[in-house]
Amino acid sequence: MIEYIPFIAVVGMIFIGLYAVLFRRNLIKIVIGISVIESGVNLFLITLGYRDSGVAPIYTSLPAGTPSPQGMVLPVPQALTLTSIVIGVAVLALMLSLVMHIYRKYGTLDIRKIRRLKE
Amino acid sequence: MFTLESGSGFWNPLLWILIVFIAFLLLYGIRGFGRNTYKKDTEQTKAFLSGNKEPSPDEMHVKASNLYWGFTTSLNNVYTALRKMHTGNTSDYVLWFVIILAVLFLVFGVM
Amino acid sequence: MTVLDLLIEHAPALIVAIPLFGAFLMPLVSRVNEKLRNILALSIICLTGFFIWLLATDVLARGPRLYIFGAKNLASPMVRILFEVDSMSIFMITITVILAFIALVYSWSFMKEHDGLDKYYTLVLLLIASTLGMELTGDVFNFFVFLEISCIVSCALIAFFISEGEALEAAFKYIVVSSIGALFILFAIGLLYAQYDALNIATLAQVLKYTFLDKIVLVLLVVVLGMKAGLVPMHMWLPDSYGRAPPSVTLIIIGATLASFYGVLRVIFTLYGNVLSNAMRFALPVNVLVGWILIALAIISIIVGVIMALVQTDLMRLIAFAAVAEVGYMFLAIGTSIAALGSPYATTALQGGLLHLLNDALDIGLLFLVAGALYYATKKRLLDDISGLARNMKYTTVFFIIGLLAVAGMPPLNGFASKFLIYESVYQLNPILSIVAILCSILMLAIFVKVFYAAFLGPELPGFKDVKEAPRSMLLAMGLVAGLAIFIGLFPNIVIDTLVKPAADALVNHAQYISTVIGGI
Amino acid sequence: MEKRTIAATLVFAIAAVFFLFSIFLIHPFGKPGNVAMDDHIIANTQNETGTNNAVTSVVFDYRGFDTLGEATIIFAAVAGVLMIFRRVNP
Amino acid sequence: MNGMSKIVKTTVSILFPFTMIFGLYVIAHGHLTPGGGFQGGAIVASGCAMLVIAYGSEWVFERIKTKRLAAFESIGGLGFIAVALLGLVFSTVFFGNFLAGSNLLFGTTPATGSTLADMNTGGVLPLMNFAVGIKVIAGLFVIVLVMAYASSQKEWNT
Repeated sequence: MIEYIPFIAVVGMIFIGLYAVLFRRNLIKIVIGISVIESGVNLFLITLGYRDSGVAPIYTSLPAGTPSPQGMVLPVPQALTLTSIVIGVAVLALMLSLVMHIYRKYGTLDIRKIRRLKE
Repeated sequence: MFTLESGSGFWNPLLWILIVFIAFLLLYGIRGFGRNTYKKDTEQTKAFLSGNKEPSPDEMHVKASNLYWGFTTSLNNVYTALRKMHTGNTSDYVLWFVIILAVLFLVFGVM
Repeated sequence: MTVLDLLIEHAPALIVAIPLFGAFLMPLVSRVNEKLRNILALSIICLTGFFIWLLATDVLARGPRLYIFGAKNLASPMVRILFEVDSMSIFMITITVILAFIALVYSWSFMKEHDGLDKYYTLVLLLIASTLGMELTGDVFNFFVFLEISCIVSCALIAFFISEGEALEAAFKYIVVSSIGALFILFAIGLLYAQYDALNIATLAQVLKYTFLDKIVLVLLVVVLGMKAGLVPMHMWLPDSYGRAPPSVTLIIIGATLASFYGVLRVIFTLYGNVLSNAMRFALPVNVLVGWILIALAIISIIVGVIMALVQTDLMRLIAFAAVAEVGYMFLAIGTSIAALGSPYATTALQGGLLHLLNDALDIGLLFLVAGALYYATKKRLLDDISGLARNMKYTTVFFIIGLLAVAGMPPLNGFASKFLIYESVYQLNPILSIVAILCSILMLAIFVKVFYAAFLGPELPGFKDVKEAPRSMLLAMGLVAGLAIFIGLFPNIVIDTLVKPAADALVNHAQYISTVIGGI
Repeated sequence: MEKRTIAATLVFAIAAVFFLFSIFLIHPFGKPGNVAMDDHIIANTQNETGTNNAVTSVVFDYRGFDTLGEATIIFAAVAGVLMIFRRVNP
Repeated sequence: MNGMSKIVKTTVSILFPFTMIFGLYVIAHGHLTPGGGFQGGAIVASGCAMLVIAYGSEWVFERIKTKRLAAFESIGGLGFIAVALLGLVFSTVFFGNFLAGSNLLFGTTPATGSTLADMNTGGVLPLMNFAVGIKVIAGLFVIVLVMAYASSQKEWNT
């Protein structure tokens, strides 16, 4: 159980974010919810790549006595997380600017009132 | 070469065009029988609605949403349900996604 | 090694790199001259089309091609990103580039009056590049990256008419729904990576064992990609965004949506190809389960799409609901071919579905172009407000009739050829499904006859006395699509033999997809 | 409670249960099972790419195309934000 | 927004060059130490965001043309894709690392195992880091600036 706690945190974060998207009514809170989901997924990727007592996979001034591949954490999930973080930034920027504009046009941030497009 | 086989039937556009062309010729021939009674610029060609003069175009305009009135009224229950489904609320869009996700999780988890 | 060989060898990378390069160049060029910018965009698409043609001739003749980024040869653990181009990818990128070309020709006069066009052309090129990337890539994470690009870019393009609040609303809905979807895809990729330490589709397909995690991954991928393709009841973003995006962009967004549909095909047929044909649960083969789930969703899509389209008052929204129904037809066909995997009519169903994919893009695209022309001429969106336009817009009327007949599946247009294959094969699986599909197709005809009556026939309203015919470039774009529709309708066999049949074979033959990578080490 | 809240809570709970159940089937934290690809990268980053930093070598060399996509995403976001905040002529 | 108090402005003025230097250091040493183009670019861009907060978005918006920033971003992107295309020319594959092991610029192959930092390694990676760095600095800065300016204006458009 104890070694699954990071994964449980991942699922917790994903579903906290999903809760915000499903049950909150403020657009900003929905955006925050999506951001939290994204952090959860990033945490998931990073968690997958950890090796017990591993160091960063960088050879510059490596601590002496580190076994070469076994003592280092996996590099691929870190690269994927980096990509995913940048994607998150882009999505966040676009969503927030849309929210700003929607507030100008509709005069409200309540998701139940922003539904001129229906049926 | 132009025949589309489906395993149980076939479809040939060229054959179809040929048949339509023959039908058109036949119809054109039949149409020719009625031509001699038609006279231009007489009362015959004027449009009347129930014996009255034709109203102006604005009043004649049947709006698109009034078409198929009978169909939509008879399916009123279906439309009410579907309108209720399309709320336009973003949270509901995500909720439908999660519903399908949960249902398929259940189906695949049990199977 | 001739120059041609060299070009063909690097074509997969260049097909994505050239539009990207053009997109990066666009802000610089549009500071110089506006006409130059339009010409640059068009010529970039033409160049991409040329490379696609080169690649297509080679792949269709000689089988799948690999392109490894950053190395000449494959190495044992698949660390590098691969592009794997088989006939299915060729089929998809051909459709995408045709749609892109038509959209750019159409935008030449349609977008003329608007400002912010340098951003518009940049985003359009990015959307094309990302769609092409999704269709060519052989790496799951790369697929996710391109999916996210297409999501962000589509969102920005949907919001192009920023002075309308509805466009912003549609864009916001689109980005919320698709970014959540994309995050779930990333989670699924994480699960795959955790189990097999690979991101390559072929490697994963070889080692996939259908454990519980793999089931979760399958559900996540199919549901998210199905949502992005517009399956009911996850379709609600689609009418919003199609209805509010500029019609020229809608054409390319249809391409991106079809790329998601291609993702569903790739996941089911290739990634889970081994599992599909071998695994059994409780005496029920997996393919029957997956196939019937898709069929159920597809039938709901067809019915809901058609019924909702009937009562729409906004023309573009109406066409968008028709597009939902058309997506339903495609899913019906592939669901049938999955459920009946191995039987002779499964192949027919798959071919019908793929041909319908092409036809759907053309027909719905044509209708959107016509709707855009009406909007351009009258500045009205609602059907109630327009009437009697056939008097002044003769060519547009003709193109609308072609689109109407094609989308309703009337012979001899292209919609009939694919729907014919779908009806015939679905009938052998279950006659009721086929009858429902035919009835909904008839209803579709009724809907568009109503639109035809409301918009083109009827009395001439006083406001539309001096409505002008659409400009020449828009007519040219519509004419191109209409010509393609008639051509495919008259000679379906040519398209089926050259493009659709190899694509269907490549999809079913997942062993070849895997061995192209694994055997190359 | 509204009907929507009940339905949402129900499906939310089902999805959460399946996610929670699935993560316990992954390898435990800190003990990745299958590491052939990553060990290959760590072992070869210095002689193949000439880089001490394995993460950078993955980001820019082994999976450089992803990074191109990532750069494209920032570019797209900038174009999108500038387009959304453009001035519209009345 | 008219900017914050004098204390904040002075502090930011002092801190800003250091943030810049640190960010550029992270970009330049991306192939040797943790970091790289994205991280360093984000650091520099957050320094610029600090400037926007302290001095007010209008003050910065008047002095820096967003069009020019966007052009810089384009140039960064073009540089990145150009390096990748140079790989196509010199090592016959897209994204080929044609400089690694060539003993030219950044071409030294480091010794295997733990080594000291040597700037002259990494092949095309430092070049890509620089291109991405320029791109991220310009991109994030322009996003922050435009959004801050738009939210400070009463009437932005229409």
